Amino acid sequence: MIPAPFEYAAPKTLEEALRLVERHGDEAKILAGGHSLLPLMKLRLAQPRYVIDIGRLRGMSYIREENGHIAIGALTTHAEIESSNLLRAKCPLLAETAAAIGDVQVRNRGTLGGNLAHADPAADYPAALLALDVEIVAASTAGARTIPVNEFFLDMLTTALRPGEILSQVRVTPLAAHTGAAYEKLPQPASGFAIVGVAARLRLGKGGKIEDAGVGVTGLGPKAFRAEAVEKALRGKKASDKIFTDAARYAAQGVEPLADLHASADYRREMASVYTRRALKRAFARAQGKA
Amino acid sequence: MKLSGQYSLPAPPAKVWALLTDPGRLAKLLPGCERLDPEGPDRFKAAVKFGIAAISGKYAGTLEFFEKKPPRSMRMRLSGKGLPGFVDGTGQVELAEKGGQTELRYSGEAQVGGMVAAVGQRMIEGAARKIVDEFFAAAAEELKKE
Amino acid sequence: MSAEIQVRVNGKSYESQIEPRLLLVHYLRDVLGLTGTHIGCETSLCGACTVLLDGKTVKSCTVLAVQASGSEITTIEGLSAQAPTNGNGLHPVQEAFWEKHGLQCGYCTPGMILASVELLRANPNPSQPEIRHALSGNLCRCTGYQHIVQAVEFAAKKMKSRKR
Amino acid sequence: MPAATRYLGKPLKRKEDPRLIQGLAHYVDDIVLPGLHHAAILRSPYAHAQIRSVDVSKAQSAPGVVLVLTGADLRGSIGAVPCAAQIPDMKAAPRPVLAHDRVRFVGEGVAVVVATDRYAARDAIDLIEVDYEPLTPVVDPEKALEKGSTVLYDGYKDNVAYRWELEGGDLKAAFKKADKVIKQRLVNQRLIPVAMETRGVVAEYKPGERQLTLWSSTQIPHLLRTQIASMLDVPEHSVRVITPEVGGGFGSKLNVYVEEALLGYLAMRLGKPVKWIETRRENMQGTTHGRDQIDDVEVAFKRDGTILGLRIHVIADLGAYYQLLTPLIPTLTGLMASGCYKIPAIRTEIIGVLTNKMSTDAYRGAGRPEATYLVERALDLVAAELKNDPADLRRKNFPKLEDFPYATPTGIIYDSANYPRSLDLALKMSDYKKLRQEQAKARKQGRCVGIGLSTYVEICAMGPSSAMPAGGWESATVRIEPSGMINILTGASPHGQGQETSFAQLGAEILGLEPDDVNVIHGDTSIVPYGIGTFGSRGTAVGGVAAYQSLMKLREKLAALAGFLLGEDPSKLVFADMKIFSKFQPKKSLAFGEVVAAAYSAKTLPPNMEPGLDATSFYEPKNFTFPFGAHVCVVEIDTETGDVRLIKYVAVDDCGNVLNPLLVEGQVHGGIVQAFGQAMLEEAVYDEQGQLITGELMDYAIPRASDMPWMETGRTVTPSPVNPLGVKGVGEAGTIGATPALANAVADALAPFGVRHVDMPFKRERIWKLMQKGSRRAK
Repeated sequence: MIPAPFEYAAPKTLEEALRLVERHGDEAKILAGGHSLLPLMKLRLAQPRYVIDIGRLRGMSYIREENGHIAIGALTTHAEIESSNLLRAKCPLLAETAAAIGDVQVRNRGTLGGNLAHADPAADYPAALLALDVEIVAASTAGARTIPVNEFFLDMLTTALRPGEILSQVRVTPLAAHTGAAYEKLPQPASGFAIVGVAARLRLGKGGKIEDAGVGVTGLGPKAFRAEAVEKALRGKKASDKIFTDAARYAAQGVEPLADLHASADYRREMASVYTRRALKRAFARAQGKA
Repeated sequence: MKLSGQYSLPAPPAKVWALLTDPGRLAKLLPGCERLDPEGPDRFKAAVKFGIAAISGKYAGTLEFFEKKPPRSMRMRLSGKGLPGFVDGTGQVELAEKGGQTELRYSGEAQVGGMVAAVGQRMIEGAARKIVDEFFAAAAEELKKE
Repeated sequence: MSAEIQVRVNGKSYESQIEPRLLLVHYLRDVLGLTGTHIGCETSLCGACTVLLDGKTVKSCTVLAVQASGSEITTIEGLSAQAPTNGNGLHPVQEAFWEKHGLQCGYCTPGMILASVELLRANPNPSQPEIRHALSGNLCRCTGYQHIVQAVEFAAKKMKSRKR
Repeated sequence: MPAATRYLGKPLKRKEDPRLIQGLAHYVDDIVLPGLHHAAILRSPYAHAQIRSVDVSKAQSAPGVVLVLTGADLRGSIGAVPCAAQIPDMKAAPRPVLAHDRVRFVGEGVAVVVATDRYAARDAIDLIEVDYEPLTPVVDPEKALEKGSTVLYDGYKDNVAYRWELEGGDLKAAFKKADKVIKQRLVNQRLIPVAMETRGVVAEYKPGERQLTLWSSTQIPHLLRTQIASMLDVPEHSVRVITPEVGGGFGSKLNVYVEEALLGYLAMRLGKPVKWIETRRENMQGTTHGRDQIDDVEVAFKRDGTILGLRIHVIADLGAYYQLLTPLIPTLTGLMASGCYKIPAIRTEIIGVLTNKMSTDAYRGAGRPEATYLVERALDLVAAELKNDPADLRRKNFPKLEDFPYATPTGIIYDSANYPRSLDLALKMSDYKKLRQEQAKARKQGRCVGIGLSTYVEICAMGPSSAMPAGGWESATVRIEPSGMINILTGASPHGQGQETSFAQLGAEILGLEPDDVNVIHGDTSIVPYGIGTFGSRGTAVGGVAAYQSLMKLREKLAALAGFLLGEDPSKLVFADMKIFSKFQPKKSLAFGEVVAAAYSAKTLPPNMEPGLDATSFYEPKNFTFPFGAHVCVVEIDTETGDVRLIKYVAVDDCGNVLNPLLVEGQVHGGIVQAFGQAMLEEAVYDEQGQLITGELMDYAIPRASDMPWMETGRTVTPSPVNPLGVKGVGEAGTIGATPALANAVADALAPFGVRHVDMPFKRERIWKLMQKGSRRAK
């Protein structure tokens, strides 16, 4: 498998990259780690005329605390997120989700930004980012804007990034006290992508009351989404196995599940409930300081 | 692959029918359509750029209408091929009037082959649905303008 | 269109003019003649093409050679220079695969060995489930994996005793 | 096997490993020749279509392109793919090297491009325009048999390739006598072999010498040479086939492929060396597939558990064309339908069907896993029906020890066995009784646990020539070089099995040397005497015996010479420690090298002795060998998702005497995991239009390290009386024994849900649906 020919540019600064992206429009594709784009190019399903390699941009790979949130640079690899002490301490869900992606080699190379911009409907990160309600920063020659993650994934392989924009950063709010989160995934046996993946975040108040809940679901439909019906069914309730089971039933509400040779729509829908419950239970245990 | 669905369009069936069978206007509404040239009665040569995001390819093919019963129903046959593979499909479109508007139902079956079929399996149906949705959304817009 | 790259592979520097679309695995194999790195699946699933890029394992079928410019690459041919050997020119992980019959047709072996090297660097004392998990990006159709798992355990022991 | 065991039976490290672990070995794609060109092949995206026209003009003028040829261009220039299987009244289904009028499966070659580099060849493929007229694809083998189905070949009235029957014993009487009959339909799904190295060919033609050399990733260099010579219509001695390192085969490289002939043709036509390396996608589409049978089984039995008869109806999906052994493979299912049981009457009917898919052919076990699967599932169905323990039911139906050699009603003779012994050991190693107790406990807790058992026999050491299309013997030459170093040249060409080591052990043992003194050469038709190949677990059991015979011939000659030089009776000489000495007067001794030197200097030879030390043998086995064993495993199913987890595996195998237990263990492990693949993960899926939708490893799952638990292996030793080494072969045993054990475990786990049988692969959704249905019924 060999990609079709293309013209290649490796800008050294973000500004330079943005100018190139602006100039070439949809004839150009942005290359970060390459683990979403290159497979498509090798299959020749994608044949961009220009490839703009942003992998060499300095200062776009970092995980740091600033202004009360954790900022993650778009070029940060899955492996860096998986092993980040800062994330493990303040937002272990992201580290856990990163560890669920592909395999060691893929995690060493694939980047957060590339993964999100590609918006594969079965990618792992989106579930966690939706559950965490993060913000995504898009840079352009006109400056940067932030996009709430809930408005970021528009459809299959389609995001709210506009032509000329480069995803530059993800901003995560550290988990509040008495909060637990977990990612549970049913992997496709060959590729490891999520048939269903559910990330759940629960904040507990006094007496085990659920004060806040965030549930992100991936793999089920054409885009990852926030399972608001599940969240609604949880908020204000006292946590229990029963409430998790009941709430999890809404995991696929309003979504027309995808179907393929690995899982029918019905099975995906059922598994969305099963995995939502599992994620909720584990998030709850963690919120209580267990597990 | 089987696809079916229904849409409400803001015009009576006669107007919808006129739109659907007018190659000039169709070409503008079909997502990615670069050319739609008549090749005979109810038969058109098409050049279309299909796809979503990074996965897209150019297809050349034909579009044919048959068993036309204006303004109620018709069948169509679509075939196209390009580097990522080929698509061969037939479909049925039915129009019904409802309060001055049109209820359109469609159903169809398509054979998708080549690279797209082998690796894009997970996405094909979603992509097809998306293209159809976009088409009818554009058609609704167009009808509103009239 | 062509691009210029500079890489250090197994301790040796190279400068090449290449097509930007040239895959790293083809660069290593066809341009540099380092054919120990194999191509198995081409979809970054099987791990046969695993090399160390700046010390980390990557699947070289899914990296453009231009992306590797400026980097340090280790392939199976250069592995033994990376660790104290027993005087037989073998890295302890290579020795362990030999000792424990961790290979049959040998095609997946270079990638499997490099993945094991990275595992042992990150986790010098892995449990069997940890080994199986860490090698899940490397497919082997011959061995049934059990002797590979034993080889990694054996290498771990060996590397510990050598450090002492 | 010789009584002394200095090296034989010892777990020696492999001699082939140092090059493999250092990246110094050479597979086909590692071969570079001056002026090397590259070929790429345009393949049909249609399962069934008429080719109206092919336009190569743009491709021809693309940069770097040297030659573009279509099927029409090649018509008449290259013979069709050979099929060695002859079944009476079989329809012909020859595959042309490139399709010229009709394509019959997705992936069939339509045109070839030769360019100066890989990338240019690939680019030019996209510039070829083919006008296809789609035809109705024939995908489902049962529908292919229906009246009115589209027919793949003009001139045939249906898609039946052949009908084959085998009956032994009085089946009518058996079914009449039976207390009960159980019927079950079993699907043995289509698999893709997925050797980690795809196929590849390099061809070079030297016009001066009129020599065509083919480097190919094959299991059968000599057969390939003969067939390629015939396809290209050149004398056999002008073709040389070399198999460099081969990255796995599993039967998929036991064939003659269109690309091998095509590359030979291109090299001759261009006078340039040409390379073609299969992409993984091409490999999934166009290298032979395995299994693909629908088996309807009826088993007749008595209330006490005695099996009386089996009636088997097989629909075998052969694909669109015949490869080398395509039609033959299903018949092995009929031959082995007795399993390791005394079943008085068996009838097997096979319908081979042509469909618009890639050909099926040998895949690890080739017909025997299907047989074992259906017999072992049948036994478990009977056990479940009678509420018998599956182990007891099996024991009841084993032939007695004194029945051996045991003749089955299917017409073959099992050489030697002790089935109860291997079963007992497997039950003991797995603590079977305790497993059953734990299972009962788990079930009470609502957990879904299953225990699976299989006792199997398989047919190896293929085989007597009377039973093999191209002969069943094997050859070996042993050459003792003047320095005393040994070369064993074997006709069997291994690809991972480790014969460079085990044959060296054999040579060292027989001649009293070190294994490092013995070198094994294989896979070059210009160097090695004609051989049949490495498949059917015959490498050691046939190839090894040929080597043994040659070694013994030279040992005899050396003994005669040493006896002459020492003045000692040759029969009293011992070969050990690199010396040849008198058993009773050890001082009468010569260094091995001295005797060898004497044979070459030829100054003092006994009368009538020829100089030199070189012996060739062709070993013809008098029968197959029949390894056997017993496997036990435990699975647990996640009741919410249907996910099946294998949690325990115990395998006891008996492959007769063993040259190197390390190698045997490796074969068993690999075999079990390949069976796990079939049971749990793998299935070649064609959609209704004949598109292969498991066309990459992104969609076709093969087992990973993390899928497997620890496997415990045990061994019993029942030497084969068939050959002097007493060996039986072990390449396929794991796969044959494990598939039914895993299937039986899953059926056992699902029994509380009212499930009697479930077809492989045990994908989560399939299991989950059955559990849903079962729970609803229970409510």
